[in-house]
Amino acid sequence: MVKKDIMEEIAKANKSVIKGVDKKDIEHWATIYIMGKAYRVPADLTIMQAMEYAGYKFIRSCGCRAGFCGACSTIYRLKGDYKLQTAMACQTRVEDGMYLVQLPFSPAEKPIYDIDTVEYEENSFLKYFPEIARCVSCNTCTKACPQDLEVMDFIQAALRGDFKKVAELSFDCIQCGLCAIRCPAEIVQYNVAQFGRIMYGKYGFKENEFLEKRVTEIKEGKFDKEFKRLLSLSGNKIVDVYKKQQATKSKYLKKGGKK
Amino acid sequence: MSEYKLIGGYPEDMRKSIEKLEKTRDRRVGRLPKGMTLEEREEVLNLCHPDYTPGGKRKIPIGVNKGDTAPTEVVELLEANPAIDTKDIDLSNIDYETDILIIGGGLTGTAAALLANDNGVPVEKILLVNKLRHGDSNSIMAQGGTQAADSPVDSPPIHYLDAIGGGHFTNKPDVLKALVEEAPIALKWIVDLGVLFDRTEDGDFVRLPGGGTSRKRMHACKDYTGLEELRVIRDEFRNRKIPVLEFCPVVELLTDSVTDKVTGAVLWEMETGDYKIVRAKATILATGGFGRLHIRGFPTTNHYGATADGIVLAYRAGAKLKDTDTVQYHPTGAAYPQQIIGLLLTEKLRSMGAQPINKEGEAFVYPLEPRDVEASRIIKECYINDMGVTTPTGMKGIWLDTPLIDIINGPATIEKSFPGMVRMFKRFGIDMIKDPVLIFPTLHYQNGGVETDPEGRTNIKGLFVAGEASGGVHGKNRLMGNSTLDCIVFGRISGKTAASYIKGYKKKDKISFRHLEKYGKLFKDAGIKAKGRAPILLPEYRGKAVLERMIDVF
Amino acid sequence: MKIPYYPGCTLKTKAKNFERSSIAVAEMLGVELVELPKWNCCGVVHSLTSDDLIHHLAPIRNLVRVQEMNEEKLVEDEFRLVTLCSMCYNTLKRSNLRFIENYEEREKINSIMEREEDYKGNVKVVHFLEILRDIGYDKISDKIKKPLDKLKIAVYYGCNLLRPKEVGIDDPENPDILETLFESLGAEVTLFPYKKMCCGSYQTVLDKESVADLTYNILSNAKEHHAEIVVTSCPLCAFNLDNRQEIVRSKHSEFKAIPVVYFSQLMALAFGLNIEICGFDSNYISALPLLKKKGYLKNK
Amino acid sequence: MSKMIDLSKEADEFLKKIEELSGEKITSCIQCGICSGSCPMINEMDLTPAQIMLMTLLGQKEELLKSKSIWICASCYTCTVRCPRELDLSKVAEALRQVKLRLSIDRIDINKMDKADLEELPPIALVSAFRKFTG
Repeated sequence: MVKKDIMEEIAKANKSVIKGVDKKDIEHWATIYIMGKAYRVPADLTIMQAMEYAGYKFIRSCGCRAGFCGACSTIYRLKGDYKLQTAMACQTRVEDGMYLVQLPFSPAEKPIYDIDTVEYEENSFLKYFPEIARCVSCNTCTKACPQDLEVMDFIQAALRGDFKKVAELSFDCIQCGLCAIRCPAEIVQYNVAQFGRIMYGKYGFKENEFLEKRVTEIKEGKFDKEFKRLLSLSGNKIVDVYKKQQATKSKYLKKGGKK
Repeated sequence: MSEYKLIGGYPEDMRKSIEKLEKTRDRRVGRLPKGMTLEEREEVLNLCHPDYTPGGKRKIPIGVNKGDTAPTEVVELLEANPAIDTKDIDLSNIDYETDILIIGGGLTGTAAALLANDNGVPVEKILLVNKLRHGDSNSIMAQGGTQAADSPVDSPPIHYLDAIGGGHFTNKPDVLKALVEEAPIALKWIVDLGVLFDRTEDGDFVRLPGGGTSRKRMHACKDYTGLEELRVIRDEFRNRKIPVLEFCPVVELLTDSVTDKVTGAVLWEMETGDYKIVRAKATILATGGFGRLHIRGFPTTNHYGATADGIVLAYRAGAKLKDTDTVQYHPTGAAYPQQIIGLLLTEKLRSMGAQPINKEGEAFVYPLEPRDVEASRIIKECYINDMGVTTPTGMKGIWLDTPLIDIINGPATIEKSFPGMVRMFKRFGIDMIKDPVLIFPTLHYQNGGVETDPEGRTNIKGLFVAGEASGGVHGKNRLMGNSTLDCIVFGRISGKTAASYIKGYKKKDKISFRHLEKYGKLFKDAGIKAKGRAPILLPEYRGKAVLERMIDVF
Repeated sequence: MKIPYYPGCTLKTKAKNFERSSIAVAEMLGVELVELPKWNCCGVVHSLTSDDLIHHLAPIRNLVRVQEMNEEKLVEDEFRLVTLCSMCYNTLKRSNLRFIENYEEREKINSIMEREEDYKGNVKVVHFLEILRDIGYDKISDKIKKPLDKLKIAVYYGCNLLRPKEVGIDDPENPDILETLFESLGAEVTLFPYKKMCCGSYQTVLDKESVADLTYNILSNAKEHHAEIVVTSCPLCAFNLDNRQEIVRSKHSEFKAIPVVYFSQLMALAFGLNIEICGFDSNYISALPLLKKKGYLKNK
Repeated sequence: MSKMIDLSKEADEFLKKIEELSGEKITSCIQCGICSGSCPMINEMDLTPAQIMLMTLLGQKEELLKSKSIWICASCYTCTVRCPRELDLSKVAEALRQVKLRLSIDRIDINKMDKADLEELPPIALVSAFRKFTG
């Protein structure tokens, strides 16, 4: 009896997240303008939730709903402010007086390269992305980045062929395209960054000896016997082996952790 | 905007609880509650796990798995009418002829396409279709890492045991063996493609433990592991110019009228409403999971399109499902603020020292129990022991003491290892470096799915399934870091299997809706009426008020 | 002495030997060139229209970095910014002068830069050759291990070191800063009437043929006056005079290649620095055969 | 008494525009020809620098914008240093280029550039060329 109540309680607490917000539960309101049209929406929602509350059903401009995929790029202005701001709709709370529109797509062709033959050298960026030489260091890209990345700095690093810096500065890029849309030099920053990261990942490190060795061992069948044994164990026997292995945990997991 | 006063993002009563937690923090460093025995685990699962507690499930009334139980939300989809009316569709007009049709463009589908190409299928004979954009998937949201037993103190058999124990010994042994054995090979593949895993100063991989692992074998890319893996293999996919269709979900499979083989699919162009017919020699289903069904009323970590399409499509075509009764609830979803409820807070936080703490500031559970056990224990603490923290919207949650991570690993570790998480909380006024964050279990993963063999084959010829849509490899519970691994390993394997399958392909099969006729008959025989339509493709979040005033103009 | 140093993109890519040898030479003379912790493209080439402020953001941002370096005590009260590349020098200096003089425009730039600290107009852009002049040629002579007395050197200025007048490091029509430097290193500096004639600059992108014609004229002029090697301070001049000899030779079969190197490379040689630091292996036309013939590489 | 040249309204506007963009008082040119004599690129040019000055003065927009010379000027500032009226011809050439570039008519198509050139050229060549040849 008690147990079933738990699940009901949980479902009740989560209702608004799952089924959409019910008007009668709302105390605080905000007025937002979606493509110029005013909507009164609950003030505690994200832009995405507010648009759904208003009656929009997304096909585009909605992906992971958690800030990872870059689908819900949004640009907006606030009342009385000339500044054009950018946001991910799923990660930004509405504000009263927000004028907004979503950017469903960022048109950009990705250059094609063969990662096995491309040269890992300073001018490689310029070979595939010559337009980066047009960067005027205006920093608009950095200001546009909803992830707060130093976009201009990684484009500048690309210009001087610094793969490591491009990779590090651009790592959190979710490829939403807001920088590329704002860039006066018409650079597609996220493609430049992708190229830089891949090259750095592929050529910036020496082969991992442990991984190489393990792959060889597997191909040579080193673990076949052990697998055969494990797969033949049934019932309690496999449970015992598992317990024994779990008991070794502390020995292998402890070291190196605490400071 | 909100009227209650917030201090560092939290209302006053939650602040008071944080103060209690801060008082106990020093004595908690380096001292963890003991891990549970298998018996204790069993007990708490039965008491509090949504899968084990009564309700929420039904028997599947028709089809291959008739009599098996599954969440009500899933069974409802299996009992639904097809999303299309077959009369609207002209099968004599084929829009795309291809060798391999891949449904779903997450890690699995993308890897499958690359391996199919590597194994001799020309790019123009592959077609990848996506419901949303190529890459919109649960893969891209994976944070914690990818398991692979590559360290000298580890081995694939050790990995095997960890996973089978975590899955309560219900995993399909041969499939699991393939997963762990291929893991280092898959890891090498993505490293060679350019994935930037976290490295130590001397260039070796950083390897972390995860819940239920007995060795450190988690390979992470900060807290953007899935994003990094996906964008790298997708870039390779794009470099090879493999054909891809976006916003074109499959709404029905096509089968040969005699052999029942899967021979293609009907696509629905979401933006134009047009249908497209694909004929394919082999079809790889990589449609992911079902988080957006909000099973048992839980919020979810999943992406917008995670609506169980794959299970529905495959089941109607006669494919056998496995372990559909188990759902993975991730122990640590965000419980506050309201805007991000349900979103994932990676297990890596606990791998690196964060502890679950109750409202009185006390630790009550070993932080790295297998996920289902950890989740159940958190639910118990909130709803049976009444030691949860209540939020202004009436949710209950447990603190995850994140500042411990910096105390244990040195300053700036959180910022460096969890930039995505820090950023997310910062957007809502919370500093997880200084303050704990509130968590509650969230619907995370479809443990079961379409049953496959170690090669990605199903009981239906021409239909291959891999990734979250498949069932068997994780049994009834999946360990952290085994999902991205599953996607990459079985994505690769299914691509390869499909490529060799079409080599022996001689006669041209027909495309038909014969499986729908058969499925329809099952309803009749069982004396039940189909309700609603499936696949649903997208969840519905428009409020009640909006839906009530909607006028159906189309 | 620590001085903020601006490298520029080409010194990190195609002209690494210029940077490496210059830093080493500076060190020998007690000067530490401290690279700006963060820098962007200098904005080359200087934008010449009156209303085009956006192209001055790049140079001004770099000048703000000098202010920051002083605030962060990376240098002590040192507002000079040293460059090696002549083009960066010209661009940074001209923008600087424009915005030092024009307060209103500077405020506009500051407001567009928004997130940056304001540029206060207190930085002075200098070329490394000016630093060398300030150190004094006597002191430079003191460091010589291998006098360059066996070499006949033509010094090439190009445009950006000298023109326009207000940014030139020397008399735009009759410069002698490079001559003096190389004479103090013991070299025989040949007459070179074309030493300040344009090499064609960025036209090399659009029209390599006509740049090759200019290269032919300039280098032939140097050779007529018996030069064996040409020195320069600009990576673009260096590219045009050095790499474009390939086209010159295809057009003029009688033309014999002549090495073109950075002034710092020969300074490093004269100071007896390691041959790797001199970086002769990365010039297009190698100077090594000449240097070997003259006995500079014996002790390797 | 000299005859006044009566410029059409368009020609006058063009002259004013170039004077504004360049910041140079073109009417003060005395047509001495030192600029043409100093120009290192003169062999490649269809209009000499002195002609450019005169034609700008006369507002001959079309001919000027069609000419090769405005693109061939390499901004070497030799004429600038030597002009007896201290006019900066490089600024005039830049203004003329800008008139065209601001209409989105680029001199160079970056997309069509040779990959081998892109690898060989120093970044500084590309940066400056794109500044001068693209808008």
